[in-house]
Amino acid sequence: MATNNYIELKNITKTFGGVVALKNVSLSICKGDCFALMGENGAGKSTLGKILAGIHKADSGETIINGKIIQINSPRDAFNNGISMVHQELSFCPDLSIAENLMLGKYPLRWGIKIDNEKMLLNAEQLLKQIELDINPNELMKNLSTAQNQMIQIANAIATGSDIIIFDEPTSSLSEKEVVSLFKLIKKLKEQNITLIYVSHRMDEIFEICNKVAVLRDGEYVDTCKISEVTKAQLIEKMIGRKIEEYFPSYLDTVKTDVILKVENLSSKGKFEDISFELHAGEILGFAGLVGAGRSEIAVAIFGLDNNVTGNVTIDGNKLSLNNVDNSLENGIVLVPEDRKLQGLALGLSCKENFSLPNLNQFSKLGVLNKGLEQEIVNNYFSKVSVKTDSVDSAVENLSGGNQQKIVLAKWIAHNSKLLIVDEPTRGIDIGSKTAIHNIIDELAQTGMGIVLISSELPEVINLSSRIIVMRNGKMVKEFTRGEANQDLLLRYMTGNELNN
Amino acid sequence: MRFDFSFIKKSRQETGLVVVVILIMTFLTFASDTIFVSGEYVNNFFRIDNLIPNVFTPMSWMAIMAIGATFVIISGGIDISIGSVFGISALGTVAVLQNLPETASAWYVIPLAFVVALGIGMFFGFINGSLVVGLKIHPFIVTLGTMSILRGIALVTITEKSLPGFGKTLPTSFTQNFISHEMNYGPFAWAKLQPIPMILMLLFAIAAAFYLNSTKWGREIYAVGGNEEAARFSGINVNWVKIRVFVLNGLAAGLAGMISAGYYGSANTATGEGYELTVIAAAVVGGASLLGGKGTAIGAVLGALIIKLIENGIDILKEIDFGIITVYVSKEYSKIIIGLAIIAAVAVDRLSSSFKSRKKVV
Amino acid sequence: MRFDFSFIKKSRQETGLVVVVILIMTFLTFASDTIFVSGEYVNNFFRIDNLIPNVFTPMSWMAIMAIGATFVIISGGIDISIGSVFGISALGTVAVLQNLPETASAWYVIPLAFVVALGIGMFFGFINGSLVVGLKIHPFIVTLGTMSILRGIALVTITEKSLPGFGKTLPTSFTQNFISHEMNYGPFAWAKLQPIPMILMLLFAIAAAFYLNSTKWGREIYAVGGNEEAARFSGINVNWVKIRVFVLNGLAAGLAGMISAGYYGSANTATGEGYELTVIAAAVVGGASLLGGKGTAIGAVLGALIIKLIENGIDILKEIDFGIITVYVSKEYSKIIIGLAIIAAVAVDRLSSSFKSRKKVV
Amino acid sequence: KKDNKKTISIGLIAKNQTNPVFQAAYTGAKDAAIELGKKYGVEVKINWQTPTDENPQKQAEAIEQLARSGAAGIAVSCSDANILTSTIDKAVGLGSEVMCFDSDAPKSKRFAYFGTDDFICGQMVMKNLAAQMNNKGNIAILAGNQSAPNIQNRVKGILEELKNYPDIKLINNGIFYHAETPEQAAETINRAQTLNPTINGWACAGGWHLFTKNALKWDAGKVKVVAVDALPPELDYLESGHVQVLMAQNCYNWGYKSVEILLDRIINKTKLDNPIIIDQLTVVDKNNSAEFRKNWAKWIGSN
Ligand SMILES: Nc1ncnc2c1ncn2[C@@H]1O[C@H](COP(=O)(O)OP(=O)(O)OP(=O)(O)O)[C@@H](O)[C@H]1O
Ligand SMILES: Nc1ncnc2c1ncn2[C@@H]1O[C@H](COP(=O)(O)OP(=O)(O)OP(=O)(O)O)[C@@H](O)[C@H]1O
Ligand SMILES: [Mg+2]
Ligand SMILES: [Mg+2]
Repeated sequence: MATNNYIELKNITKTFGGVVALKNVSLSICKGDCFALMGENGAGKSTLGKILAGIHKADSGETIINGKIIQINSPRDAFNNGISMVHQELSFCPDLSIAENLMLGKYPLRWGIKIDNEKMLLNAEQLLKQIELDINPNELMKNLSTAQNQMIQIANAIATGSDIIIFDEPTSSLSEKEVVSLFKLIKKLKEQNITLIYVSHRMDEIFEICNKVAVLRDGEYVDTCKISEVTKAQLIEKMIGRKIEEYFPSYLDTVKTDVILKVENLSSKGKFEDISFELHAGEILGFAGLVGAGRSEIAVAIFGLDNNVTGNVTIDGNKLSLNNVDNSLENGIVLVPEDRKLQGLALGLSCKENFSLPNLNQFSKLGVLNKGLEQEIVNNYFSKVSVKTDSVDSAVENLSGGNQQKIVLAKWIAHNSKLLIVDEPTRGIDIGSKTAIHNIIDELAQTGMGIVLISSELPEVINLSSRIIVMRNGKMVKEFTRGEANQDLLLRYMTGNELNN
Repeated sequence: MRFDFSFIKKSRQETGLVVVVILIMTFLTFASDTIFVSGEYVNNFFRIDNLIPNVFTPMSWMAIMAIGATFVIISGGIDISIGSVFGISALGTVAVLQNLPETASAWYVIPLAFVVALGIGMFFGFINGSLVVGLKIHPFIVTLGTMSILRGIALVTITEKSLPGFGKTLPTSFTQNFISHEMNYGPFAWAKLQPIPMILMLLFAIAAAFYLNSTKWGREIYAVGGNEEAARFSGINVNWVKIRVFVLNGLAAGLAGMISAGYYGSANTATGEGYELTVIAAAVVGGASLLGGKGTAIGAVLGALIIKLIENGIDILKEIDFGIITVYVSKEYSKIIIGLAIIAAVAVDRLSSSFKSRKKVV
Repeated sequence: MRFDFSFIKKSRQETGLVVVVILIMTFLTFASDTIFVSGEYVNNFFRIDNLIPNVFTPMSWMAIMAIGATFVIISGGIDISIGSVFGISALGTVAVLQNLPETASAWYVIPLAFVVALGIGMFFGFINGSLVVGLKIHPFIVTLGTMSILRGIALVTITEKSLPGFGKTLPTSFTQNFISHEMNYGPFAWAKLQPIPMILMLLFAIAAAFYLNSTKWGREIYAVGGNEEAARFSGINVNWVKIRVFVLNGLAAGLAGMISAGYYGSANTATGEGYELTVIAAAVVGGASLLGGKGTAIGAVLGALIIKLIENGIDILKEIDFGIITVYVSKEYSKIIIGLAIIAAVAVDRLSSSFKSRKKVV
Repeated sequence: KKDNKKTISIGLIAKNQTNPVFQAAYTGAKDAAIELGKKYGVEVKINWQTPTDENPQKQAEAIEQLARSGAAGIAVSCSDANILTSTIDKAVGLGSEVMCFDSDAPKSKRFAYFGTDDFICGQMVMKNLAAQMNNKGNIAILAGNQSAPNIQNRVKGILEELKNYPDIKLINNGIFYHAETPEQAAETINRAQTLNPTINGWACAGGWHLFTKNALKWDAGKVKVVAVDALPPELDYLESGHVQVLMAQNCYNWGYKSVEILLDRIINKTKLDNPIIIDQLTVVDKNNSAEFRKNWAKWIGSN
């Protein structure tokens, strides 16, 4: 049996300053496995991957590949040992072309110095074909959408011809269409007997493509199971150490009351066109669509940060002046933005400062802050959404993703709003936190707030929303009620295949 | 649970700076000679008639400007035109006040001085900020341009190159009776101290610290520097915050220019040349991060103090006897020592903060 | 399909700069007088004996330094010590060569000059880079410190303040026969052109353009400036790239210092003071972005050319007749004009690139 | 270690540390300290507090620092008289004897000034240039830093004297400023000459451009040049014929005489009838340049 083990990690420990990210973790992976790693936010999955990929160096422990102890001190060492990684955080050079980004650090050379541009393009084209992405490799990276970025990242990892590829939440910014291509690709890789380590919070995926799963909890190894021998509920229990009653809260069909938001003919050139819909108090309106369908742009436009937008937005009977955040905020419109690290939080500032940012007026008089009151409000809301932090004064960057997201939610909930727009509220968030956030959204709806929910996770949209609008290429294509919607139907409208079948 | 500890955490860095100040002062006290002045043997460094006139007073305008620079730096910007703004405010103040009779009333003169100096500073700060925001150009470039433009304006408009012009002088209610007022009474009458610049600096520092720490406008500056996009998505008018920090920086440079003008009773077209770099150095030594989001007013004052103490040390020390070896310090070494000090100060800060373990809460 | 269009895209910006150069030159040609020299009527601006000696030659060292600065800026850094590095390299070159006999052989003198000047430049570049990488301090601060330190070292070591020292002179094989060689033959013998600085600049620009565009070392610089994290994840040794750009920048400043020393046959402790800002301005006008990831060697040369043309223009224009009004241009306005030009150049670039619609590929 | 000789501390503050003329002054002061110290039987200490870059505020700080640490005498070359006046008065109030050299602060309570009269210097530049040009032709003025009052005074002297020569014209817009580094000065004068080929005489308020070698890119003698100061590199131009006349200031004496005047005041309590002691300029041309050059061996050669 032991001879079967292709990758063996023994007693890996890794600390960052005072934080123990991995504690004595040992794992064995066989050649050709598609090996899932699961665990809550901050469990240490990415850290483990990064140690294999040479980005972090373990404090202690050994890595054995194919029976040999190897030292991985840099990403280059990892390449040389046939290991590459698809990173969770997208990272590219925006002003360089796709081809160059794909060849970064491994340029084909002519005469040993000059970069062979032709070969670079050729290689890039082949890679793009492999991942089924039809783009000109000369295009600059900054012109790509998030999903395309993610696909390039995947291409980048397979470009090295590695024997071991680590995927760290590759689907968190992909929509169903790309996920399908990715899975096709993974199947191909499996056929080539390439060993895959697959990190994801999405249960269904794990069950679809992986054959084994290991669970980490708080940096410690918990267990490895064969996928065929485990259930979702068991896995969740291993991950969080307790049972979760229900995955999604049961939605209470509140009676429709007054219209709280009315959007008429909202358009923004190149982003979306002719959007009209209504939202009632206490209702959760879901927006489904492929990545790039224009959902986030609508949210941003309603929030008042789009300077090209035209049309009419009425909130609670008042006409909103467009492209004017102040006016939106005054009218009780708030937005939990899509990208928590870019748009949601200033990572270097404290939890409290981040929380207070849109709420400064609540505890200031003539501009002067009442810090005691601020502390009270912060504590109040942090306990309401159960943010876990030892002090509200520690920098948000020290918090796990789930807790960071809760702070973004908290800061907007505190802002006394009538309309809450949440964009990808649970992206990259573990199941425990996810359930908590779903509960919060649901409770808010019950208090009579109107909620717009944008999510690329179809189960999330379907289970939380009372109505669902499907978008494609910047246009509304279909509206479903809660009863009508199912994953298959939505997907067909999203991809434009509604007439087939 | 409810007590606000943020104060202590924020001031941890300032505590470090205070320790550095104390170390430098102790060193200078031991390293400097005992000299014989006004009939007494005293330590050449540690005596009130060295510290106040040679350290605290001339650091006043530098510290005020460093506070201004800190505003901009916290917001994630940089302003290298402050030397020129300082110069043109000082010139403007003198240009206006020199036309008043020498005996003009303080009630008229002093408010006028403030209005002119702060007005000029804020005006050019506003120009800087508007260009940064309006043209979306990196503030380094914008202020590189305005630095040159403002100096050019001073050269073109002030044909005498140095003010007050021939046969003119500033009202004494502004100079001798205000900014350069000499304390020839009280216990230190013999030392003829001129405390006003120092007092103005302290008042400004307190106001700035309050503004940054305890008002919503201050918080907004940290937010914009911490993450501009997140600030925008929190409904903050980022452009306006950016303009505001430049205006405040201009105000600081204007105030500093006015104090300098009053203290020296004059200004010229070269006044403030090269100050931008010293001022930024003071702000950075005081803990401001050029990446934005970090910095304090008190830190800026301490940064300026450290630089001034080093300069004073170079002036005072001729030779330092280390027991085994004796080092001769010449004024020529000042650039080397100050350069080393800037790097060392920031390096120490960097190292000490990387020792403070990063805590993570799950 | 397979043709590499990236070249055209990259040079789009340079095309813009060339257009600006042509516009300025056309304007100056029309705005300047016709004058009578050496028996002929010629355009005061557009003639070889103005353009080469007053524009291209004195822009040589500035352009070389701007290319060096561009390396650092592309990588996302900044270096404000280059003026000092330039000065100390020039001083070092003169300090070494002045001890050789005036008639020393070129085979010995010229290699020695290169070794000394480039060696000094690269050494201090390496120090800068190592401090930035090793202490993780913002390059602005590090080089603010070394700027002061290097100037101090020059002041302390060169007691004469100006070299060559008393009674000494540089070997003619370095000066008259190399850097300041006068072309008193050929079709332009009458103009006594001194083309060597210009030729060295062109060679350096070509080498730098090749390095940046077509070698992996060059592309690594763009990658580090574009996204440091991505570069690191791709196996690029980011620290080494950062040290490398500072070394290259030092090399450029050293080469520029050597050329200046050879051209003027001397150097002094003030040589290069304040150059850092002009050089950074040239790099930025040439399209380098202080946010990193953008910039080209040819752009830097064009940026330097634009600044030098404006300086030349200020001396040429006395009055510009716009038909309706006549504007009198006084040299006193030069600082204002140059400041405006810097901001305008970058603003035009910014606006023009925001007009090029952002394409998004779906 | 120390004998019981009385120590007199004298502060010397020049404009900057980069210009060799001030190094010569420093040498002069140190020489005077030794020679005159012996004569008076005291130990004279020279405290060199010159800022590295030109900056009147820094000079003011240095004056105050010296005065407050018991300097008996202070000699200063003022970068800006206006700014230094109040500080000089303060130092006098604190009991130091203060004098100016090279650049005066006439409204202050300094008891003496030793140096060139810049206005007269400018006039002499123009007078010599006119003689070289046979009283006719077109001239331009190289004027250095617009903010430096002594340089601008020389420019005024030049312009005043120019009125006496009706056949000499200042070209239109003919005052050329530049940053005071040798390379910038050289670049400026060459550019100006190319663009204004009618210029056949240059009245230079300083000599920065001549601190470099081969700075003047035209044939020797084609354009007449008169400049101020006679540093060794400047003398080369006299010999090559590019420059006709240099107005030499005795910068070694700035230091030497200042110490002498200060000691006389401190020890002998001498009161001056006229506080202004004008140092006569030496007119240096081809004929006496070799001789003048010898001075420099003493002024900066020894160190
Ligand atoms: N560069 C770093 N510096 C400090 N702490 C870090 C760093 N990287 C990770 N950590 C900490 O190590 C622990 C493990 O983090 P890791 O990113 O591996 O979690 P994860 O399981 O991938 O979580 P997620 O599901 O949110 O991606 C966390 O507590 C995290 O804060
Ligand atoms: N800054 C921009 N400038 C121009 N067009 C943009 C910009 N950002 C987005 N777009 C366009 O707007 C469209 C909608 O993008 P949006 O991000 O809103 O989609 P989405 O449905 O929210 O998907 P995602 O899941 O990626 O957020 C895209 O087609 C994109 O090309
Ligand atoms: Mg992770
Ligand atoms: Mg979106």
